[in-house]
Amino acid sequence: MALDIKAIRSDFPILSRILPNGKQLVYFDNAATSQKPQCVIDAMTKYYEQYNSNAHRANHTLADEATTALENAREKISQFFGTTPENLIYTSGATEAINLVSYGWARYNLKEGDVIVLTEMEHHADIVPWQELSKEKGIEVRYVPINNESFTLDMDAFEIAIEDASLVCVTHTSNVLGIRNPIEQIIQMSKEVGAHVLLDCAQGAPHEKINFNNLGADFIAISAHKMAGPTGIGCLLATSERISEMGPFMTGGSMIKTVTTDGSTYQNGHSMFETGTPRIAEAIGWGAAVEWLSQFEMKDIHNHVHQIASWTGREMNKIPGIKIYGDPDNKNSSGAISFLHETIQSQDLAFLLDEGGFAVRTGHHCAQPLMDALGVPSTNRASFWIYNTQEEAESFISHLKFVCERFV
Amino acid sequence: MALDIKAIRSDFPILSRILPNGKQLVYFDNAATSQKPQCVIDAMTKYYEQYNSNAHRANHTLADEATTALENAREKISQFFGTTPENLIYTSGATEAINLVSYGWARYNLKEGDVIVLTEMEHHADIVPWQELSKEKGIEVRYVPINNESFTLDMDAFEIAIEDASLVCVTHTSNVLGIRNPIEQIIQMSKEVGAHVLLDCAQGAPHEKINFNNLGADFIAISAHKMAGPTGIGCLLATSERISEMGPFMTGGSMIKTVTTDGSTYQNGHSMFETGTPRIAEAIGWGAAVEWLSQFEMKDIHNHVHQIASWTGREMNKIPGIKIYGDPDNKNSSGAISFLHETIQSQDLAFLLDEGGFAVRTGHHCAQPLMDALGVPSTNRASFWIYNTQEEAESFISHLKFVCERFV
Amino acid sequence: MEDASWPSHLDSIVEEFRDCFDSMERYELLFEYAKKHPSPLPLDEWNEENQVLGCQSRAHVKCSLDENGLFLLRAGADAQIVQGLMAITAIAVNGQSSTEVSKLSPKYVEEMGLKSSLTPSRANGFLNMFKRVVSEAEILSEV
Amino acid sequence: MEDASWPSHLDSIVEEFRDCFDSMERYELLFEYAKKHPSPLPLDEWNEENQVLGCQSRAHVKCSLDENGLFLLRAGADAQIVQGLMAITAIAVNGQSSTEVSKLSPKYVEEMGLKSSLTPSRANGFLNMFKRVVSEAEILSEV
Ligand SMILES: Cc1ncc(COP(=O)(O)O)c(C=O)c1O
Ligand SMILES: Cc1ncc(COP(=O)(O)O)c(C=O)c1O
Repeated sequence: MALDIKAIRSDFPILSRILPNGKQLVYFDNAATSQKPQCVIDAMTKYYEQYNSNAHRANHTLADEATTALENAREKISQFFGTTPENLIYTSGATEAINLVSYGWARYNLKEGDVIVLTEMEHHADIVPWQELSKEKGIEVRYVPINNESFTLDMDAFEIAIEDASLVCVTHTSNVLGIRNPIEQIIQMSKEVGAHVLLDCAQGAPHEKINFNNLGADFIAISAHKMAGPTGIGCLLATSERISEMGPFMTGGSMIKTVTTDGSTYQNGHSMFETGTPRIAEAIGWGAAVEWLSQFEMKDIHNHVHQIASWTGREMNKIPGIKIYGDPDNKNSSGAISFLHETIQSQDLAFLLDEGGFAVRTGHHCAQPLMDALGVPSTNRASFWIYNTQEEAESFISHLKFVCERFV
Repeated sequence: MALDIKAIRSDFPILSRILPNGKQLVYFDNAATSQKPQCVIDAMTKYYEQYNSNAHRANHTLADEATTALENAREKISQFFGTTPENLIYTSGATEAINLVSYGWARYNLKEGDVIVLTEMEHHADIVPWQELSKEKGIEVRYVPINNESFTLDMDAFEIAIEDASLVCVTHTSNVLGIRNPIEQIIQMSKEVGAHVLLDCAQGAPHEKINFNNLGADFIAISAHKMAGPTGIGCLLATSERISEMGPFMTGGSMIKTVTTDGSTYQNGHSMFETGTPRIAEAIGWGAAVEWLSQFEMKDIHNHVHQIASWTGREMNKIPGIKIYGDPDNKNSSGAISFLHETIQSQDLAFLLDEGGFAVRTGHHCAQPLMDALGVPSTNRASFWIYNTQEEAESFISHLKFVCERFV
Repeated sequence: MEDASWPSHLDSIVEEFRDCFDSMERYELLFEYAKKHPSPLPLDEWNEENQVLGCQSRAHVKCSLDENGLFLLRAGADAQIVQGLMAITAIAVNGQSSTEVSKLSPKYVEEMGLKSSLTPSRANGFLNMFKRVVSEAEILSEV
Repeated sequence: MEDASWPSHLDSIVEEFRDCFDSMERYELLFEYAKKHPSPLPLDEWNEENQVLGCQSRAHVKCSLDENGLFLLRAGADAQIVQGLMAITAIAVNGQSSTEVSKLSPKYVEEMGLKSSLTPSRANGFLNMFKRVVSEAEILSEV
């Protein structure tokens, strides 16, 4: 079903922003963070204005309301991801979710000589925690290369790499290339060799319905802020089996059963990993975001983004000097288009686009090993989401053409 | 200077809340979390409505605005705490701040047989991380007892406990008793024996101006949500010397200098400990909160709270059956009053107070070792802040009297 | 009370609560019921097995069949509000068949004007106790 | 330009930028200045020591005194916008006394209509380069 983009845009106050230079904002930096609909902002404001209170052990009305809202959010969010509240652990984002797997699961379950398989297209969040663990415990880390023509994972190399692996950590979708990995196949192949799978769905979740229970991955890391939710929250989805193998990570209040000066006992299940005052407003905001998203089919969002991205990619390819890294025409691509101009340096190009009101990201995108594999220091990246329009893409292309003609 | 409480109250939309039972809210659960003034809520709303963007490596206008706001907040908050941005590490709250000291400093600098000194009145957040470290590294944890008459730390026992200690972790102010510890003396004594000091200022920061550079502590943990700021953010203040001794804790984007498949190098200083997308809205909200608080002298806030608390404590002592744990008449007390009725069970009492519109907390307050020391399973706790009034205290006392007469 | 979802012998109690002048009076009445619990569980029978988790205060529930094969709920809680609710629940279920008990809804609590005891996040734990009673009744009815 | 905080020989350049029709024309002009940098730092002299940190792209600055003991700024950056700004800065400072250079403010950049290059959080790093020039001038003036 076609989305009513005009109505959707009216939910996002920021989209009518006029920049200081007088230009209308065109927001093409969605892979970095998405904008938030009014209902998400309002849900948090309402919490702070009407029932802000610390949650849990609720013996007064406000605490009861806050706790109920917090738990309802967990219910909604876990349901959105095709699982139950027991399998969702709130974190500050995908980065903390991956660190939680590293500290709370791998640290207790992997030993010297075990193998963790990553890919060259991982975000630093899915690389550095494993390098640290590798140093600490003598675990081997392997990187599956990408094919520099198709920008896809080398699945033959993948097959070899996972042979004796304990854990396979793969990004669902590359934040740089927009390439969606064959995660179903990756999970199946990994399971066949007895390896557990962690999917980094920071980029996947805003573009595709993630059904945790159906996918069969052991862990999934997600950030709220890339999918219409607020900053400061995300989650780790984990199977009950893996949760039962986990040990404490951050400790303190709430995650305990008993504390004495002789020692402490901990809550079971996901509660063991959530300590301190919860991210109450953030959880409520994220709950509102998944509710807002639930109005739509993720497929429709994907199709909409794909249309804009594939058109934009094709037009960009016609501009002399522009090279695209990725395959925006691929119907599975998230629509993130990384590109470079052969003579206009990426940062200069970013400035010249910004002058036109176009917000694109520029840099290594926290994926330096991928930059190394591509042989470039950085890229410009335009990325689209539900509220972007064909008209925005057209004005982007015409501005980009203009810049490329004038500044070579 | 006397505060204009009426004007202050008008900054807090929640204070005019009428509860479902028709009663006007009287919020006496400030030690759990404070309410937020409109300007804090507005600052976050404005961020989301006008310039939401991922921060750092800013090459477009929105990212520039968001980054500038984020850094301005860090500047304001660190200044409020008498230190510089380089000495402030954002965390999700005091709990994560203490875990950061445990993982990022103690893990790299303490060894088997080293001694950590805690007190019996610590919050679980300042106990469990040390128990875990103790198990992992064979570190000895000692608990300084409290005097059950005065409810203060046994400083003679403290002196003995710290003799060969490496780290002394003490709460600035007890969340249960309201007792403020002699932190200046504690720091001095600890320094004399060569021990480092971590202060848990979750309760201290809302009641007293914390000047990190003057105090001489090595680490200070703070939560924003207890001092007019939003949920989901707090910080660790750390001296440059201690920061230079720290190693990585959570890893991923932003905290790195270079990442290759062969290994990574990290940022220096506080940047090494902040990874992933920052808590942007939260930092901006907290910045607005300290700006709001800066209108007042913390001394005036303390005096105001002290007046209400000491009056309330004296009146409660007159009610037959009520016993107070703490010393609200002490001019240093934070004003948190823990109490129990000899026959009305604490949870029943909480319900009966809630029926009157009074929000008080009930339970072990994440301080089970203190409960053990006091010989009680839980307490009721009323805690006050800047916007509470003598009238609220009076209506609380009259409702409490009524309940105690009727339900014995 | 047409659509009553509780045993009719509770009607007069529900009525009694509804007629209370205000919530304070209602709680007073509840405290009285707590004192006259028809089948309290004595302290020395409180153990880990019959403890209801998720309650902030201690609460214990023991369900069995009496000599006539009918349901018998014995309960003990240190909070009087919880104990009062359990007393009324005992009045509701004692002497009923397990099958009937397994179908009981906690609607009478709402009708009594004590709805706030039913929100799941309230730490008073009555809802957990109630759920335990119903699920034990289910098990007993299958025997 | 009464209150000018830059050497008067920059006036015509500032004027030239101010007269631009729009920001695109201004950037075009800046690219031209980048190409005709009076004292560029050749690539083979780029090293860690003269690299300016905090820039997203690479940028290098080398300050020294010329044979007359006057200031000489040589700079290289892979971003043309940064290199253009450095070219104009070189025009401003070359041949001045170090003491004068150490007092320079980046106001001319603002006046040229390129204020957005001056926000500290912008990753383009011009501000970092400018600060480095001023602090090296301070050191050189003390020799
Ligand atoms: C003394 C003390 N320390 C630590 C904490 C933990 O703070 P947070 O839950 O915000 O991490 C609290 C608050 O609950 C506290 O009162
Ligand atoms: C693929 C991928 N993984 C992980 C992350 C880290 O997410 P966050 O910064 O929200 O923790 C990001 C986003 O920056 C990402 O794109």
